[in-house]
Amino acid sequence: MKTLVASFASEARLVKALPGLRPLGVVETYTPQALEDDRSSILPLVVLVAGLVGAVCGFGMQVYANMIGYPIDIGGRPEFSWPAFVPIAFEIGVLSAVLAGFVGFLVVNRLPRLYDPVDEASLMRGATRDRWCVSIRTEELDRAHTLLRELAADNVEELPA
Amino acid sequence: MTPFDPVALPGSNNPDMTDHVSGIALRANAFGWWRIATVLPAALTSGLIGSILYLFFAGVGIWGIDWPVAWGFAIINYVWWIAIASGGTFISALFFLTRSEWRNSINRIAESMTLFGAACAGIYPILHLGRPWFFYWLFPYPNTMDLWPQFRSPLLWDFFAILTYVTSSVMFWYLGLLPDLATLRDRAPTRGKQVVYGVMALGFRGTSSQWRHYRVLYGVLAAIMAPLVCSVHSIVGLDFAGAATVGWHSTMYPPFFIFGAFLSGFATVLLLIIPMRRLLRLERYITGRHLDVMGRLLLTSSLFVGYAYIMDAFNTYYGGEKAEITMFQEKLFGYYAGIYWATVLFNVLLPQLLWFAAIRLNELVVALVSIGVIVGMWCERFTIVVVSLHRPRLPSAYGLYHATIWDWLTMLGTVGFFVFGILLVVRLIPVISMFEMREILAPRRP
Amino acid sequence: MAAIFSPAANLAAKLGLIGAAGLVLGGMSWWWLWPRTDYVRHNSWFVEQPVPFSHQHHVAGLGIDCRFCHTTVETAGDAGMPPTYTCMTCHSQVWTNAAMLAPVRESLANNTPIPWRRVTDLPDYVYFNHKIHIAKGVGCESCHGTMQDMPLSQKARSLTMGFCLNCHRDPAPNLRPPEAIYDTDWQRTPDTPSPAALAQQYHVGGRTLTDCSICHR
Amino acid sequence: MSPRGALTLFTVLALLSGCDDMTVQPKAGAWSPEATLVTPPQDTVAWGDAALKPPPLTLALLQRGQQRFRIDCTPCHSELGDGNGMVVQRGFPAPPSYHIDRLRQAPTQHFYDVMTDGYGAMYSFAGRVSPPDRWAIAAYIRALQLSQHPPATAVQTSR
Repeated sequence: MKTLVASFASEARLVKALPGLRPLGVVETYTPQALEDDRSSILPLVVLVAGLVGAVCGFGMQVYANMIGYPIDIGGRPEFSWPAFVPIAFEIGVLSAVLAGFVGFLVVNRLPRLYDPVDEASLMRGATRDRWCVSIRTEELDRAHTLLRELAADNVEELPA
Repeated sequence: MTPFDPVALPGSNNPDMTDHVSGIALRANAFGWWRIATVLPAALTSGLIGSILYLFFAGVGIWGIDWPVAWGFAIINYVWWIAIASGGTFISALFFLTRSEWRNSINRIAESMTLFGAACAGIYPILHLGRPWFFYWLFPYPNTMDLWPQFRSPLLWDFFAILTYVTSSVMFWYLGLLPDLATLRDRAPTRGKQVVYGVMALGFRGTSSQWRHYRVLYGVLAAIMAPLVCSVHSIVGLDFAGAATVGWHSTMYPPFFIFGAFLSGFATVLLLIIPMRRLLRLERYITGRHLDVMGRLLLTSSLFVGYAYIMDAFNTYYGGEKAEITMFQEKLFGYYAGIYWATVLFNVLLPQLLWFAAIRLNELVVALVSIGVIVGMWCERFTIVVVSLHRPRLPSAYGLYHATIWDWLTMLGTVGFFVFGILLVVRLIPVISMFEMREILAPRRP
Repeated sequence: MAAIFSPAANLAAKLGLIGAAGLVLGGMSWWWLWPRTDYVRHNSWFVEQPVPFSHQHHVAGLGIDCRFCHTTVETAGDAGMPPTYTCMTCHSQVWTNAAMLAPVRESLANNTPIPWRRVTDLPDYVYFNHKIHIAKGVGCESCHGTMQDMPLSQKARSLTMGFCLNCHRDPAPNLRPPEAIYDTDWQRTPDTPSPAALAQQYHVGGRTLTDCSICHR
Repeated sequence: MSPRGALTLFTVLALLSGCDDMTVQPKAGAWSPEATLVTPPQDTVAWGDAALKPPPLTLALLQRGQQRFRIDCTPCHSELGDGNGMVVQRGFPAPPSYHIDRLRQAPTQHFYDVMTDGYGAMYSFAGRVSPPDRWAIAAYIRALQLSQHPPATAVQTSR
């Protein structure tokens, strides 16, 4: 098993090369901009659920506090004065949604991951500027080299084993 | 420079933009002007710390507040700052949702402004508490007193709103920063910077999975931030409207406050981008188009605010309540009338200059108008807080308010802190969101 | 060019995150637990007193009623700290040469009070009235604990606001028949009126007991 | 001052200021020295301390007397009034029993006066027992005496 890192000069070339590279092994792209990607993400669902749970818990907390925890007459308002509980329920819902979204992002991407073997390739330094990089983990090293040359990769780097 | 400039001048390209913007943050030595510019803000920030220390030692009696005006500079400045902060979120979140391309080059500035504006705002209500060290009593934690905060009060809603807003703004800002931090990590010239930016970037490498989740999450958070910022400033309005005080008890307050937030936020963003595009050589990415759009927005929000002022007067006289009319006359002609008319002049009349395209593109005039608006918004908060309180319903309770040296020190201190924070942002992180600019510079075409 | 971080950095980052989460959780637990500890509440602390007065000896040993010394407990807000004169009612004849009692004799001779230190102290922003609690059937023990077992006085209850509220929200279980209020050994017996009956007898209960101004005036 | 120094000072002051939490306020409590050192002016009597005429004899008065007697008197005089209370058993000089002829024949006023002024080794109880309670205790002492020395007629009646 060897890992190759190759860079392309443009997004178009990388996208064109990907179908050919995939059969070689595990392929991952590293790009300065997001590639077109039709796959969906679970994060909106996480955010929605966390927001709803947070809002319901926030509302429940206020109901508990005012009806069971310490019922007290404030300006003659009823104990279950639900319209007054809405703003805080909303704010707590938003807070949990945002936090869940951020934590969820870290979890689904297994971040923080400060070190990754591909970092050993100096090509990767350009992946956040203008190089469209791809890493290929494959058994068929020679075929990969040939294929990359055919697909007009700018540079190819072999990672030390 | 014309209103029809593209959002990035022709000839711009991604590598140049990345090198230029990251180069600013990665400079070995600060700009000469940067060193000079930090002196006064640093001094003012020290003044802020000093005045807070003295406040902790001596209590809120060092301020000018007393009966009947018990909400003085602390609340004025709080509302003023939180309005400025809100303006930044409008630009970064609301205009993200409308897919306005011009927002990509100024949203980092706007969000940073939000962060430091909210930080300045957040200081005040806590200091305003008689015993600031017990501010955590606002939080519903399982305490030995078996007590709960008063959930029916807009003031507590405000605590939650600010807490959520500050946290969400930090998250949104940091999330938006991740790809740029990765760029800085990969371009950092020294080991120290590599490690610091590397840790902050959390290992973002632009893999397909990272980008996929990232784009979705960024959109979702923007969609959450937009209503959040409206709720925050509505609740600030409710802090006032919830009280049966003359002049405050009005359903118009929440939208009125949001109009004000638009106005002061846009003005502050303009005030920041005008010198920045010159000093940091960003004319290529912050163009006439940006100035034009921001000028139009400033003018529009000024008209909104003007409408609110007219409705304020109309409601008072149409409603016909004696105490309201007395207070309003006092606003127009009384002891603090100068501040009211300054409000009208700076917030409504002065921005009318922006009807003219030539003026919208004149950086000096726009900067002056922006400063005028920021001052005018402060005057508006002063009028709302002080004038209403100094003429309560009972004539026996009439009184005046004067700020003390500590009020001024604290206020100027937060201004210094804000500028200091923005200067730090300029020095340490990319002032332009590079990964979003790439979308404009190399649009994805088939 | 080598990578910026070594593989160990990933472990360090994970440990850092776990550590931060632990710190937050630990901080929260500490915040919850710490104010409830006996240490913070000074529960079961012995307070250094000028004379090591033993409630155990005087109450359990001699059978002296609480009201012999704390004379105003039924008639005033404070229970009444006995003047030296009260001590000397007996100690003018008993243990007259005890070194332990020298401060008492000095106090009487010089007409200066004995500087007793408070054991059961409420914050100054709390209004507490012994008279009403006695009149409504709350026994001494409910707040002071088993004084008859204490060779040296110590605080027996947390006396947090939560402690006060716990009873003010539902006073009935803590009420006693009038004759049992000072009874140090009292136990509820089958003949004792039910808590509800006692509450009715004393006219105790209702939401006003938890009004802020009941205790903070 | 360096920024770090300022931050430290700020933190320390902020934490210290948390100590001032209003649990101790500069006001006089019931037993602060200022309050206890007040001595009444000469020739004055504390409120409610003026001598009273004996109240009418009722069951309520006797019950009140019994209650107060058991609080203030039994340590020495014992519940029976025989002068062999717990404190006496621990070495206090024994007071005379109530059931001797001298005290049976003494006027009720005598007991009141002894409580007010003290007698022999007995200290004054004026500060502890209010005048109405003194009368109640005196009435109860009379009842005690009666219980140990009932007239023959009463014994007969009760049969």
